[in-house]
Amino acid sequence: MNQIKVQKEPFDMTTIQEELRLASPGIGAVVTFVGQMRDINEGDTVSTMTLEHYPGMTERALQAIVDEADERWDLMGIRVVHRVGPLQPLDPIVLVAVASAHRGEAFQACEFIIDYLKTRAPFWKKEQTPDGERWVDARHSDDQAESRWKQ
Amino acid sequence: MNQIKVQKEPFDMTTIQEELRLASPGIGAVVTFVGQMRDINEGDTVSTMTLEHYPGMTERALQAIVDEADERWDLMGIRVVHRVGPLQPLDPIVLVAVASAHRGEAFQACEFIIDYLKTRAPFWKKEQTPDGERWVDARHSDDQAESRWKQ
Amino acid sequence: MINVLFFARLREELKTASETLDYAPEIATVGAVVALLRLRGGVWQDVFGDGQTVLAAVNQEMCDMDAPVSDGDEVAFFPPVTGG
Amino acid sequence: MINVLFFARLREELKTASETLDYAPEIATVGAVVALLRLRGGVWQDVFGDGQTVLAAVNQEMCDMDAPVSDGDEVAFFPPVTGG
Repeated sequence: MNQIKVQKEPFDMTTIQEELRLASPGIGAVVTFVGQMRDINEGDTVSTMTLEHYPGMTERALQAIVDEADERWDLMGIRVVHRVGPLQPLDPIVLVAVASAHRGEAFQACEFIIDYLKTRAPFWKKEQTPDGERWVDARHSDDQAESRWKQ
Repeated sequence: MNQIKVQKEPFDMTTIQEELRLASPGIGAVVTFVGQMRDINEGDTVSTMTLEHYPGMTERALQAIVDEADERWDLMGIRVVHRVGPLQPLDPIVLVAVASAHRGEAFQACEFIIDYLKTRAPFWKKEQTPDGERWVDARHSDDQAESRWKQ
Repeated sequence: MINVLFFARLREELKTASETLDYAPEIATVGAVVALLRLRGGVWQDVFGDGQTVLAAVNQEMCDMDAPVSDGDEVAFFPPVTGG
Repeated sequence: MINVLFFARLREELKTASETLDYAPEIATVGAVVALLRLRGGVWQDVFGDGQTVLAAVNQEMCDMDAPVSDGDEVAFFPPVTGG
Protein backbone atom coordinates (compact mmCIF):
# COMPACT_ATOMS: atom_id res chain seq x y z
CA MET A 1 0.00 0.00 0.00
CA ASN A 2 2.87 2.37 0.80
CA GLN A 3 5.97 2.68 -1.35
CA ILE A 4 9.36 4.24 -0.76
CA LYS A 5 12.01 4.67 -3.41
CA VAL A 6 15.48 6.19 -3.46
CA GLN A 7 16.85 6.41 -6.96
CA LYS A 8 19.28 8.14 -9.30
CA GLU A 9 16.82 8.19 -12.19
CA PRO A 10 14.16 10.86 -12.70
CA PHE A 11 10.73 9.73 -11.51
CA ASP A 12 7.44 9.90 -13.33
CA MET A 13 5.02 11.92 -11.21
CA THR A 14 2.04 10.97 -13.33
CA THR A 15 2.44 7.25 -12.95
CA ILE A 16 2.97 7.55 -9.20
CA GLN A 17 -0.05 9.78 -8.62
CA GLU A 18 -2.35 7.85 -10.93
CA GLU A 19 -1.45 4.53 -9.41
CA LEU A 20 -2.00 5.96 -5.93
CA ARG A 21 -5.31 7.70 -6.58
CA LEU A 22 -6.80 4.76 -8.51
CA ALA A 23 -6.02 2.26 -5.74
CA SER A 24 -9.50 2.53 -4.21
CA PRO A 25 -12.81 4.24 -5.07
CA GLY A 26 -12.96 5.21 -1.38
CA ILE A 27 -10.13 7.69 -1.89
CA GLY A 28 -11.47 11.24 -1.90
CA ALA A 29 -8.27 13.26 -1.61
CA VAL A 30 -4.71 13.04 -2.85
CA VAL A 31 -2.14 15.61 -1.72
CA THR A 32 1.21 15.66 -3.48
CA PHE A 33 4.32 17.59 -2.57
CA VAL A 34 7.12 17.95 -5.12
CA GLY A 35 10.37 19.57 -4.07
CA GLN A 36 12.51 20.68 -6.96
CA MET A 37 15.96 22.15 -7.38
CA ARG A 38 16.15 25.94 -7.39
CA ASP A 39 18.78 27.76 -9.43
CA ILE A 40 19.53 30.09 -6.53
CA ASN A 41 20.28 29.49 -2.84
CA GLU A 42 21.27 32.03 -0.23
CA GLY A 43 21.75 34.58 -2.96
CA ASP A 44 24.08 32.53 -5.15
CA THR A 45 23.49 30.93 -8.51
CA VAL A 46 23.55 27.17 -8.30
CA SER A 47 24.28 25.30 -11.52
CA THR A 48 24.29 21.70 -10.26
CA MET A 49 23.59 19.89 -7.06
CA THR A 50 24.72 16.47 -5.92
CA LEU A 51 22.70 14.51 -3.41
CA GLU A 52 24.57 12.06 -1.23
CA HIS A 53 22.79 9.62 1.06
CA TYR A 54 23.39 6.71 3.43
CA PRO A 55 22.19 3.64 1.54
CA GLY A 56 20.26 1.32 3.80
CA MET A 57 19.65 3.85 6.54
CA THR A 58 17.84 6.14 4.09
CA GLU A 59 15.20 3.54 3.33
CA ARG A 60 14.82 2.65 7.00
CA ALA A 61 14.44 6.29 8.01
CA LEU A 62 11.84 6.95 5.30
CA GLN A 63 9.97 3.78 6.27
CA ALA A 64 9.86 4.87 9.91
CA ILE A 65 8.47 8.28 8.92
CA VAL A 66 5.84 6.75 6.64
CA ASP A 67 4.86 4.24 9.34
CA GLU A 68 4.44 7.05 11.85
CA ALA A 69 2.22 9.01 9.44
CA ASP A 70 0.14 5.89 8.89
CA GLU A 71 -0.33 5.53 12.63
CA ARG A 72 -1.26 9.15 13.21
CA TRP A 73 -3.78 9.53 10.39
CA ASP A 74 -6.32 7.40 8.58
CA LEU A 75 -4.65 7.08 5.18
CA MET A 76 -5.19 5.03 2.04
CA GLY A 77 -1.72 5.04 0.52
CA ILE A 78 1.61 6.86 0.65
CA ARG A 79 4.36 7.29 -1.94
CA VAL A 80 7.79 8.74 -1.23
CA VAL A 81 10.42 9.01 -3.95
CA HIS A 82 13.73 10.79 -3.43
CA ARG A 83 16.46 11.24 -5.98
CA VAL A 84 20.19 11.01 -5.30
CA GLY A 85 23.20 11.88 -7.44
CA PRO A 86 23.60 14.91 -9.71
CA LEU A 87 20.63 17.24 -10.27
CA GLN A 88 19.99 20.32 -12.39
CA PRO A 89 17.74 23.32 -11.66
CA LEU A 90 14.05 22.43 -12.16
CA ASP A 91 14.72 18.73 -11.55
CA PRO A 92 12.28 17.24 -9.05
CA ILE A 93 14.22 16.08 -5.97
CA VAL A 94 11.49 14.51 -3.90
CA LEU A 95 7.85 13.54 -4.21
CA VAL A 96 5.53 12.80 -1.29
CA ALA A 97 1.98 11.78 -2.18
CA VAL A 98 -0.72 10.80 0.31
CA ALA A 99 -4.21 9.46 -0.36
CA SER A 100 -7.09 9.45 2.10
CA ALA A 101 -10.87 9.56 2.24
CA HIS A 102 -10.88 13.23 3.29
CA ARG A 103 -8.54 16.09 2.54
CA GLY A 104 -7.55 17.22 6.04
CA GLU A 105 -5.69 14.02 6.81
CA ALA A 106 -3.96 13.92 3.42
CA PHE A 107 -2.69 17.50 3.84
CA GLN A 108 -1.43 16.93 7.36
CA ALA A 109 0.25 13.61 6.64
CA CYS A 110 1.92 14.91 3.48
CA GLU A 111 3.39 17.94 5.27
CA PHE A 112 4.38 15.81 8.27
CA ILE A 113 6.30 13.38 6.04
CA ILE A 114 8.27 16.05 4.21
CA ASP A 115 8.97 17.93 7.46
CA TYR A 116 10.33 14.79 9.07
CA LEU A 117 12.23 13.77 5.95
CA LYS A 118 14.02 17.13 6.04
CA THR A 119 15.41 16.51 9.52
CA ARG A 120 15.54 12.71 9.88
CA ALA A 121 16.44 11.13 6.55
CA PRO A 122 20.18 10.94 5.79
CA PHE A 123 20.49 13.02 2.61
CA TRP A 124 23.07 15.76 2.07
CA LYS A 125 23.11 18.36 -0.67
CA LYS A 126 26.24 19.74 -2.23
CA GLU A 127 25.89 22.74 -4.51
CA GLN A 128 28.08 23.87 -7.40
CA THR A 129 28.17 27.67 -7.49
CA PRO A 130 30.38 30.15 -9.43
CA ASP A 131 32.60 30.27 -6.31
CA GLY A 132 33.01 26.50 -6.20
CA GLU A 133 31.38 23.63 -4.36
CA ARG A 134 29.73 23.89 -0.96
CA TRP A 135 27.70 21.70 1.33
CA VAL A 136 24.24 23.05 2.05
CA ASP A 137 23.70 23.93 5.71
CA ALA A 138 20.73 22.58 7.62
CA ARG A 139 18.01 25.19 8.07
CA HIS A 140 16.69 26.26 11.41
CA SER A 141 13.28 26.62 9.76
CA ASP A 142 13.30 22.88 9.06
CA ASP A 143 13.85 22.12 12.75
CA GLN A 144 10.96 24.42 13.58
CA ALA A 145 8.77 22.74 10.98
CA GLU A 146 9.53 19.34 12.49
CA SER A 147 8.93 20.46 16.06
CA ARG A 148 5.35 21.49 15.22
CA TRP A 149 4.40 17.82 15.02
CA LYS A 150 5.55 16.93 18.52
CA GLN A 151 2.60 17.17 20.86
CA MET B 1 0.64 33.31 -13.79
CA ASN B 2 -2.53 31.99 -12.15
CA GLN B 3 -5.14 30.00 -14.03
CA ILE B 4 -8.69 29.02 -13.22
CA LYS B 5 -10.79 26.64 -15.27
CA VAL B 6 -14.29 25.24 -14.91
CA GLN B 7 -14.95 22.51 -17.43
CA LYS B 8 -16.99 19.44 -18.30
CA GLU B 9 -14.03 17.59 -19.77
CA PRO B 10 -11.55 15.58 -17.71
CA PHE B 11 -8.36 17.48 -17.00
CA ASP B 12 -4.79 16.35 -17.47
CA MET B 13 -3.01 16.61 -14.13
CA THR B 14 0.39 16.04 -15.66
CA THR B 15 0.23 18.93 -18.08
CA ILE B 16 -1.05 21.29 -15.40
CA GLN B 17 1.59 20.36 -12.83
CA GLU B 18 4.46 20.31 -15.31
CA GLU B 19 3.55 23.66 -16.77
CA LEU B 20 3.27 25.12 -13.28
CA ARG B 21 6.49 23.71 -11.84
CA LEU B 22 8.59 24.56 -14.92
CA ALA B 23 7.48 28.21 -14.94
CA SER B 24 10.54 29.38 -13.00
CA PRO B 25 13.80 27.84 -11.73
CA GLY B 26 13.12 29.78 -8.51
CA ILE B 27 10.26 27.41 -7.66
CA GLY B 28 11.28 25.00 -4.92
CA ALA B 29 7.92 23.51 -3.94
CA VAL B 30 4.71 22.50 -5.66
CA VAL B 31 1.77 21.25 -3.60
CA THR B 32 -1.15 19.69 -5.44
CA PHE B 33 -4.53 18.71 -4.09
CA VAL B 34 -6.78 16.45 -6.14
CA GLY B 35 -10.30 15.76 -4.93
CA GLN B 36 -11.90 12.77 -6.56
CA MET B 37 -15.32 11.17 -6.52
CA ARG B 38 -15.82 8.47 -3.90
CA ASP B 39 -18.13 5.51 -4.54
CA ILE B 40 -19.63 5.84 -1.09
CA ASN B 41 -21.05 8.80 0.85
CA GLU B 42 -22.75 8.73 4.22
CA GLY B 43 -22.87 4.96 4.04
CA ASP B 44 -24.55 4.70 0.65
CA THR B 45 -23.19 3.52 -2.66
CA VAL B 46 -22.98 6.34 -5.16
CA SER B 47 -22.89 5.35 -8.81
CA THR B 48 -22.84 8.76 -10.47
CA MET B 49 -22.64 12.36 -9.40
CA THR B 50 -23.68 15.47 -11.25
CA LEU B 51 -22.04 18.79 -10.49
CA GLU B 52 -24.10 21.91 -11.11
CA HIS B 53 -22.60 25.38 -10.90
CA TYR B 54 -23.43 29.04 -11.44
CA PRO B 55 -21.61 30.02 -14.63
CA GLY B 56 -19.98 33.40 -14.32
CA MET B 57 -20.15 33.57 -10.55
CA THR B 58 -18.09 30.38 -10.26
CA GLU B 59 -15.14 31.88 -12.08
CA ARG B 60 -15.43 35.14 -10.10
CA ALA B 61 -15.58 33.30 -6.78
CA LEU B 62 -12.56 31.15 -7.66
CA GLN B 63 -10.65 34.21 -8.84
CA ALA B 64 -11.37 36.00 -5.56
CA ILE B 65 -10.11 33.01 -3.56
CA VAL B 66 -6.95 32.72 -5.68
CA ASP B 67 -6.32 36.47 -5.38
CA GLU B 68 -6.64 36.29 -1.62
CA ALA B 69 -4.16 33.38 -1.46
CA ASP B 70 -1.76 35.39 -3.60
CA GLU B 71 -2.01 38.30 -1.18
CA ARG B 72 -1.53 36.21 1.94
CA TRP B 73 1.46 34.19 0.78
CA ASP B 74 4.49 34.65 -1.45
CA LEU B 75 3.55 32.35 -4.34
CA MET B 76 4.87 31.65 -7.83
CA GLY B 77 1.79 30.28 -9.56
CA ILE B 78 -1.63 28.79 -8.85
CA ARG B 79 -3.85 26.46 -10.88
CA VAL B 80 -7.45 25.64 -10.06
CA VAL B 81 -9.48 23.31 -12.27
CA HIS B 82 -12.98 22.16 -11.33
CA ARG B 83 -15.16 19.81 -13.30
CA VAL B 84 -18.92 20.16 -13.74
CA GLY B 85 -21.51 17.79 -15.20
CA PRO B 86 -21.70 14.02 -14.72
CA LEU B 87 -18.89 12.22 -12.89
CA GLN B 88 -18.11 8.60 -12.02
CA PRO B 89 -16.30 7.18 -8.97
CA LEU B 90 -12.52 7.76 -9.19
CA ASP B 91 -12.99 10.75 -11.52
CA PRO B 92 -10.96 13.76 -10.37
CA ILE B 93 -13.39 16.58 -9.45
CA VAL B 94 -11.01 19.38 -8.60
CA LEU B 95 -7.31 20.13 -8.76
CA VAL B 96 -5.57 22.91 -6.81
CA ALA B 97 -1.84 23.30 -7.44
CA VAL B 98 0.38 25.95 -5.86
CA ALA B 99 4.04 26.74 -6.57
CA SER B 100 6.35 28.73 -4.32
CA ALA B 101 10.00 29.05 -3.38
CA HIS B 102 9.50 27.18 -0.10
CA ARG B 103 7.13 24.45 0.94
CA GLY B 104 5.38 26.01 3.93
CA GLU B 105 3.67 28.65 1.83
CA ALA B 106 2.67 26.22 -0.90
CA PHE B 107 1.05 23.86 1.64
CA GLN B 108 -0.83 26.62 3.40
CA ALA B 109 -2.05 28.33 0.24
CA CYS B 110 -3.18 25.06 -1.34
CA GLU B 111 -5.21 24.05 1.70
CA PHE B 112 -6.62 27.58 2.07
CA ILE B 113 -7.83 27.56 -1.54
CA ILE B 114 -9.61 24.22 -1.31
CA ASP B 115 -11.09 25.10 2.09
CA TYR B 116 -12.49 28.36 0.72
CA LEU B 117 -13.63 26.74 -2.51
CA LYS B 118 -15.68 24.26 -0.46
CA THR B 119 -17.69 27.03 1.21
CA ARG B 120 -17.56 29.96 -1.24
CA ALA B 121 -17.63 28.67 -4.80
CA PRO B 122 -21.12 27.96 -6.21
CA PHE B 123 -20.98 24.25 -6.99
CA TRP B 124 -23.62 21.72 -5.96
CA LYS B 125 -23.32 17.95 -6.02
CA LYS B 126 -26.20 15.63 -6.75
CA GLU B 127 -25.65 11.94 -6.13
CA GLN B 128 -27.30 8.94 -7.76
CA THR B 129 -27.70 6.16 -5.19
CA PRO B 130 -29.66 2.87 -5.21
CA ASP B 131 -32.48 4.80 -3.44
CA GLY B 132 -32.56 7.50 -6.12
CA GLU B 133 -31.11 10.95 -6.51
CA ARG B 134 -30.21 13.28 -3.67
CA TRP B 135 -28.48 16.62 -3.23
CA VAL B 136 -25.36 16.45 -1.09
CA ASP B 137 -25.66 18.43 2.13
CA ALA B 138 -23.02 20.97 3.09
CA ARG B 139 -20.69 19.66 5.77
CA HIS B 140 -20.17 21.34 9.08
CA SER B 141 -16.52 20.20 8.89
CA ASP B 142 -16.07 22.36 5.79
CA ASP B 143 -17.29 25.44 7.67
CA GLN B 144 -14.84 24.63 10.43
CA ALA B 145 -12.02 24.17 7.91
CA GLU B 146 -12.78 27.57 6.42
CA SER B 147 -13.00 29.33 9.77
CA ARG B 148 -9.42 28.30 10.64
CA TRP B 149 -8.16 30.85 8.12
CA LYS B 150 -9.91 33.84 9.68
CA GLN B 151 -7.53 35.52 12.05
CA MET C 1 -36.01 44.71 -13.99
CA ILE C 2 -34.28 42.28 -11.69
CA ASN C 3 -33.06 38.98 -13.05
CA VAL C 4 -33.61 36.30 -10.40
CA LEU C 5 -31.83 32.94 -10.63
CA PHE C 6 -32.34 29.72 -8.68
CA PHE C 7 -29.85 26.88 -8.45
CA ALA C 8 -29.64 23.23 -7.42
CA ARG C 9 -32.26 22.08 -4.90
CA LEU C 10 -34.04 25.46 -5.09
CA ARG C 11 -34.28 25.33 -8.86
CA GLU C 12 -35.80 21.85 -8.65
CA GLU C 13 -38.23 22.60 -5.85
CA LEU C 14 -39.39 25.87 -7.39
CA LYS C 15 -39.46 24.26 -10.84
CA THR C 16 -37.83 27.33 -12.32
CA ALA C 17 -34.25 28.36 -13.08
CA SER C 18 -34.89 32.08 -13.53
CA GLU C 19 -37.48 34.80 -13.77
CA THR C 20 -37.53 38.55 -14.05
CA LEU C 21 -39.15 40.85 -11.52
CA ASP C 22 -40.15 44.42 -12.19
CA TYR C 23 -38.00 46.66 -10.11
CA ALA C 24 -39.69 48.62 -7.36
CA PRO C 25 -38.28 50.53 -4.38
CA GLU C 26 -39.97 47.99 -2.08
CA ILE C 27 -37.48 45.33 -3.18
CA ALA C 28 -34.34 47.36 -2.64
CA THR C 29 -32.65 44.63 -0.57
CA VAL C 30 -32.12 40.91 -0.96
CA GLY C 31 -34.28 40.35 2.11
CA ALA C 32 -37.13 42.29 0.48
CA VAL C 33 -36.90 40.11 -2.62
CA VAL C 34 -37.09 37.03 -0.41
CA ALA C 35 -40.13 38.45 1.39
CA LEU C 36 -41.84 39.09 -1.93
CA LEU C 37 -41.19 35.55 -3.15
CA ARG C 38 -42.34 34.05 0.13
CA LEU C 39 -45.66 35.87 -0.18
CA ARG C 40 -46.49 33.58 -3.09
CA GLY C 41 -47.09 30.83 -0.55
CA GLY C 42 -46.93 27.10 -1.26
CA VAL C 43 -43.49 25.82 -2.26
CA TRP C 44 -42.16 29.41 -2.24
CA GLN C 45 -42.99 29.75 1.41
CA ASP C 46 -41.37 26.37 2.11
CA VAL C 47 -38.16 27.09 0.24
CA PHE C 48 -37.69 30.57 1.69
CA GLY C 49 -39.34 29.84 5.04
CA ASP C 50 -37.85 30.21 8.50
CA GLY C 51 -35.22 27.61 9.26
CA GLN C 52 -34.20 27.20 5.65
CA THR C 53 -30.61 28.05 4.79
CA VAL C 54 -30.72 29.93 1.52
CA LEU C 55 -27.64 31.74 0.27
CA ALA C 56 -27.84 34.77 -1.99
CA ALA C 57 -25.63 36.57 -4.49
CA VAL C 58 -26.11 39.95 -6.11
CA ASN C 59 -24.31 40.36 -9.42
CA GLN C 60 -22.44 37.12 -8.76
CA GLU C 61 -21.02 38.15 -5.38
CA MET C 62 -22.23 36.31 -2.32
CA CYS C 63 -23.99 38.64 0.09
CA ASP C 64 -26.29 38.71 3.08
CA MET C 65 -29.95 39.63 3.30
CA ASP C 66 -29.21 43.32 3.93
CA ALA C 67 -27.40 43.73 0.62
CA PRO C 68 -28.90 46.41 -1.65
CA VAL C 69 -30.62 45.49 -4.90
CA SER C 70 -30.79 47.96 -7.78
CA ASP C 71 -32.65 47.98 -11.06
CA GLY C 72 -30.82 45.75 -13.56
CA ASP C 73 -29.18 43.56 -10.95
CA GLU C 74 -28.84 39.79 -11.11
CA VAL C 75 -29.99 38.22 -7.84
CA ALA C 76 -29.36 34.52 -7.26
CA PHE C 77 -30.58 32.14 -4.55
CA PHE C 78 -29.10 28.75 -3.79
CA PRO C 79 -28.41 26.22 -1.03
CA PRO C 80 -25.06 26.00 0.79
CA VAL C 81 -22.41 25.02 -1.72
CA THR C 82 -20.96 21.51 -1.92
CA GLY C 83 -18.26 21.53 -4.59
CA GLY C 84 -14.64 20.48 -4.46
CA MET D 1 34.98 -5.03 15.15
CA ILE D 2 32.96 -1.90 14.67
CA ASN D 3 32.34 -0.62 11.18
CA VAL D 4 32.54 3.18 11.25
CA LEU D 5 31.12 5.26 8.37
CA PHE D 6 31.49 8.96 7.55
CA PHE D 7 29.22 10.92 5.23
CA ALA D 8 29.13 14.20 3.35
CA ARG D 9 31.26 16.99 4.80
CA LEU D 10 32.75 14.62 7.38
CA ARG D 11 33.78 12.11 4.74
CA GLU D 12 35.51 14.84 2.75
CA GLU D 13 37.25 16.49 5.69
CA LEU D 14 38.41 13.19 7.15
CA LYS D 15 39.31 11.92 3.67
CA THR D 16 37.75 8.59 4.49
CA ALA D 17 34.35 6.99 3.99
CA SER D 18 34.76 4.09 6.40
CA GLU D 19 37.11 2.25 8.67
CA THR D 20 36.95 -0.61 11.13
CA LEU D 21 37.82 -0.33 14.77
CA ASP D 22 38.63 -3.25 17.00
CA TYR D 23 35.92 -3.57 19.59
CA ALA D 24 36.87 -2.88 23.18
CA PRO D 25 34.76 -2.29 26.29
CA GLU D 26 36.15 1.26 26.42
CA ILE D 27 34.15 2.17 23.31
CA ALA D 28 30.81 0.82 24.47
CA THR D 29 28.94 4.07 23.62
CA VAL D 30 28.82 6.40 20.64
CA GLY D 31 30.34 9.14 22.79
CA ALA D 32 33.27 6.88 23.61
CA VAL D 33 33.87 6.22 19.90
CA VAL D 34 33.85 9.97 19.30
CA ALA D 35 36.34 10.50 22.14
CA LEU D 36 38.63 7.85 20.65
CA LEU D 37 38.53 9.47 17.22
CA ARG D 38 39.12 12.94 18.65
CA LEU D 39 42.27 11.70 20.36
CA ARG D 40 43.84 11.37 16.91
CA GLY D 41 44.17 15.16 16.86
CA GLY D 42 44.41 17.28 13.72
CA VAL D 43 41.37 17.19 11.46
CA TRP D 44 39.78 14.54 13.73
CA GLN D 45 39.83 16.92 16.62
CA ASP D 46 38.38 19.66 14.41
CA VAL D 47 35.55 17.56 13.00
CA PHE D 48 34.53 16.05 16.34
CA GLY D 49 35.51 19.06 18.42
CA ASP D 50 33.34 21.10 20.76
CA GLY D 51 30.82 23.26 18.95
CA GLN D 52 30.58 20.92 15.96
CA THR D 53 27.19 19.40 15.26
CA VAL D 54 27.80 15.80 14.36
CA LEU D 55 24.91 13.36 14.17
CA ALA D 56 25.32 9.66 14.78
CA ALA D 57 23.53 6.45 13.89
CA VAL D 58 24.06 2.94 15.25
CA ASN D 59 22.96 0.18 12.91
CA GLN D 60 21.24 2.77 10.72
CA GLU D 61 19.11 4.28 13.48
CA MET D 62 19.79 7.85 14.53
CA CYS D 63 20.85 8.02 18.17
CA ASP D 64 22.50 10.26 20.72
CA MET D 65 25.95 10.08 22.24
CA ASP D 66 24.80 7.83 25.09
CA ALA D 67 23.65 5.07 22.76
CA PRO D 68 25.38 1.71 23.37
CA VAL D 69 27.79 0.25 20.85
CA SER D 70 28.35 -3.50 20.64
CA ASP D 71 30.82 -5.64 18.78
CA GLY D 72 29.73 -5.95 15.14
CA ASP D 73 27.76 -2.72 15.06
CA GLU D 74 27.74 -0.20 12.24
CA VAL D 75 28.35 3.30 13.62
CA ALA D 76 27.91 6.28 11.30
CA PHE D 77 28.76 9.96 11.73
CA PHE D 78 27.40 12.77 9.58
CA PRO D 79 26.41 16.43 9.56
CA PRO D 80 22.77 17.58 9.98
CA VAL D 81 20.75 16.29 7.05
CA THR D 82 19.65 18.51 4.15
CA GLY D 83 17.57 16.40 1.79
CA GLY D 84 14.10 16.96 0.44
